[in-house]
Amino acid sequence: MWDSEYAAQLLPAFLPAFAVTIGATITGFMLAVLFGLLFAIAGRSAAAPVRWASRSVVEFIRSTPLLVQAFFLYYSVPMLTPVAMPAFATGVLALGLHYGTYMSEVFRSGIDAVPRGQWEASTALHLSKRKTWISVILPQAIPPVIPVMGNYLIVIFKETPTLMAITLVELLLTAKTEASATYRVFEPYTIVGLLFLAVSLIFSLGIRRLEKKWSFGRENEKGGLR
Amino acid sequence: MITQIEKQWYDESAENEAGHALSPSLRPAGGKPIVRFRSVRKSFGELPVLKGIDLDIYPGEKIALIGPSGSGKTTLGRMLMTLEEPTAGTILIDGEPLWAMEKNGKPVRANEKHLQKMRGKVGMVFQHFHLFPHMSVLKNVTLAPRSVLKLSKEEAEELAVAMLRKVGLEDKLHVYPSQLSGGQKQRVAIARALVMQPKIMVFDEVTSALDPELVGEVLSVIKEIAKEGQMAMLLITHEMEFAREVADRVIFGAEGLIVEEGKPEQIFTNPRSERLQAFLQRFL
Amino acid sequence: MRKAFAVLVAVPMLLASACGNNGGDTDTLTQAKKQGYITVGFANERPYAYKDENGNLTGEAVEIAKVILERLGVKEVKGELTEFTSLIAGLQAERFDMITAGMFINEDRCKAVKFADPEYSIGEALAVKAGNPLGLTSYTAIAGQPEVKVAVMAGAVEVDYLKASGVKEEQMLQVPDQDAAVSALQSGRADAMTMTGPALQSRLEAAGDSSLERVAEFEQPLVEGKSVRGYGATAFRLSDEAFQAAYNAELSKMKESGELLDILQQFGFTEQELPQDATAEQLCGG
Amino acid sequence: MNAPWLDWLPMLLDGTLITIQVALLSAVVSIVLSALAGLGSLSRYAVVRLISRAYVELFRACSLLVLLFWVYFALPFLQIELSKLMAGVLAIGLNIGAYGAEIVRSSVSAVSGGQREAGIALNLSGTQRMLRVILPQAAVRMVPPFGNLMIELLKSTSLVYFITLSDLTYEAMVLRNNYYVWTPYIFGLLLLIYFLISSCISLVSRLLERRLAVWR
Repeated sequence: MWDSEYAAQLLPAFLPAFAVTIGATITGFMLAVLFGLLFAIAGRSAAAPVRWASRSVVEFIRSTPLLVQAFFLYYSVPMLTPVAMPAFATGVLALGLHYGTYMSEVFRSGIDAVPRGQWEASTALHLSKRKTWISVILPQAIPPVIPVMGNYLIVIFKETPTLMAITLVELLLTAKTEASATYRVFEPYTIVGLLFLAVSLIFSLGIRRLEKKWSFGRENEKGGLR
Repeated sequence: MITQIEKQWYDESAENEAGHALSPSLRPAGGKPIVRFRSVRKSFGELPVLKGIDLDIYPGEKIALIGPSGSGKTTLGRMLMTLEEPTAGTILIDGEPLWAMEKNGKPVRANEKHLQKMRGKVGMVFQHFHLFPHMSVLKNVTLAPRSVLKLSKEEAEELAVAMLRKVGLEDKLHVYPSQLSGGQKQRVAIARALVMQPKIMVFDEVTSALDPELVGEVLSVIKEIAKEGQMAMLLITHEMEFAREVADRVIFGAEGLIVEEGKPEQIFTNPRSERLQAFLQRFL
Repeated sequence: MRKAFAVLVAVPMLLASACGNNGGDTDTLTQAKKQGYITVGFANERPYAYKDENGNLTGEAVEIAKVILERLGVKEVKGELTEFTSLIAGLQAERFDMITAGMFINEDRCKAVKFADPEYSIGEALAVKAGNPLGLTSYTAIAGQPEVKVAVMAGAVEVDYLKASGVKEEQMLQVPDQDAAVSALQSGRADAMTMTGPALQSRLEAAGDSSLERVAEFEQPLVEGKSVRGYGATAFRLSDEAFQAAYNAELSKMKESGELLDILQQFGFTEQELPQDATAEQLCGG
Repeated sequence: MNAPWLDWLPMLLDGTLITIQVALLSAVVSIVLSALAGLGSLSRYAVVRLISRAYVELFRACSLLVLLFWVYFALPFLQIELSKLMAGVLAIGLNIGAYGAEIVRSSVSAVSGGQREAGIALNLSGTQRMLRVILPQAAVRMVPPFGNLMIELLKSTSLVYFITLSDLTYEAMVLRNNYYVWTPYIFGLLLLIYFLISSCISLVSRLLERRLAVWR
């Protein structure tokens, strides 16, 4: 049932695919942070229509599956517009948009945690809206939520296999192609399963330690219990 | 870690020889104490909170336990209510050990079943009430009689309504705790504990969390109950006037030890130790 | 499967159903006759085996199988939708009892399944942007232009033919289904797409896109010097000789009576696509 | 030039029914597992706590799609061959159950220690304290995050497309095969249907929370 010699042969085939998975994870994560910030800031903008639009886009994207969003971006957009991005670009865009909505919630809680006074102080110093955000609000809002953002890095990593539906040759698709070529299914899927498990566990342990170190640090700053 | 069970806990007659002899005048007319603390010690990690407590409480006796915060007063009450386990020493209720039990002849650490058997004799009212927010006032008071005393719905409600009338809240039966004032909540908590007819009731600083103007209504309820007599009461409080008026005996504790003990008159008018004098300075 | 969606509730039921249908060694055909139905694996590929607009299972391989099975005493055919690359694994795991997907016969597959005689024989086809700007008329032409990308169905025989013609892995955009191939060509992600003749024809008609065009004078790829004309057939488990023999008998009757051609023509095949008298054994390199 | 919406409805409806069936079955499995592992991680017995913690850590760390593939394609090699529906329900149930267990654990431990102590003071037994005092209050806290989790569950049912279970997503792909030119509209409609079902879930969750929190 388990043939380790065959399993060993598989590893070299998985290496490039693993690189694609990691590449998609990191790029997707960065896009998610970007979109998250945009959604969070738009969600607080003075103009009501902007606020309303951003909130309903976030609500819609959060309530629909990543897989169907990927299909839409990869197969429908080229039929509606001249734009036809390759699988990797479409995939990371789908991840970025989908998890950007989750990031915007994380940033919103971080921004809400910044005391009211900071806004008033910035207005008192008549800093521009942009300056207020960049040098006053965000530097205080983001650090505390970094551990939570780290969790989403793992979540995105675990969601990358969904992108094989739009022909992104990542880990799981490589295992599937391998399995269909040799009719030996057990080894490829078990290896990929263990790989995902190991990376997620290691990542989450790292983040938990970061969380403890970080919260401990912040306690000293503010003295009282977090 | 089996609490360190002293050899002589079987020996009923052993006198309380730890330091402050119990002057006969203080001991009520005969009868065995319903609660005995025998060199009880408690420390949280390295921090010693109680450094050897010897205390007897007699049936129906009203004891006021006063002293600076951090003196271990609340810990004493919580140990009686099985919420904290002593690090050393023994607590006896009706002559039976609370935190130890006998298993084929040998003293061994009490299990949940034994604790459950003993707890029925003890009641407690908390500083922060801890009413069940998702139950109406009536249900708060009838829950234990029905689930623990296995009373029928009617019997439990009858008892509950009577008790709630005693604390002046019979018109709030179907109200949720979130709609009551602090004073009303505490009175419901008292009714809830009383309805189980414990032999001794611990009042753990029950007025400290209340706004000043609500303290009176709670204290008058406790005075009422004290007058009825049969239930022993351990009143952990900072209300000196109230203690003086209600208590049969006042115990002053500090840094985990009983420093002085005596009749309210003697404790409040001519305290012997400077520690107590300094303490009373701040209140009177 | 859609009709009988029995709602199984709670974990114990899950465990109970986990024993799966290991099926005794009785012959699959006799078992199918007893049950009154047989389950076939298909991959949703026009015109071989697919669900039409109102969800009915049809297609060249399915219709032929229905006729033969009817004559063998099996009234009903149920379809088990499976991705093309998992059809053989599914058959072996007894998720279904035969493959009616117009699957090409080749040596590798003969080791895993027992093919009936072929129902049709067709060549490959290629579609490109209108006017064939890159002059792609064969697989070797694709190999000649390394930056050209060709969309091909993952796990299909065309992948092997492309490799045999010198096309490198990076040039191939392996897609999960026919529509993904059309989309790849339309969106310019691929410069060409390759499928079997009838499949390509039906996809181009469905897409109705004048900017796409079928390469008229397409040279069939050569593998070890032989033209790689493909032969599609129904497949059985290796243990089902009796079933295969009975199936072949009925199939050859249909060839003589011309019934086979009628069905094929309904799905866009022509006389050239008839299997003549090729047999599974020959094609398996027996 | 308008799309033949009506022709698509029968198949999309069939797909929706399968999606809802998978979602409901997975929801049952995930809720049972959440309760077991959630309460288990708080139990007095170290062994129970260990098993619950291990289940939560393991199934939160693995990728659902990889788990689904493993359950459907690799398990038969261990003589456990599940149908598409069962494989989907099992994988989704196990994965979502792990997240649910975290919600249960955090909601129960958020109920103030004072409530537990008040229960002890009234001599209620451990089970009585849990059932009558702690759980009713924790339940209200659980509803909103569980509502979101059920939306995550609905979204993950779309992954059964990969094992060709003809749910809403797969039926849409079959439709695309028959109406290729209308692909954008089909996927747009698909997104809309998922959005509608999600909105129903969050509506039910809000109603449930209001009903449970009448005492607040």
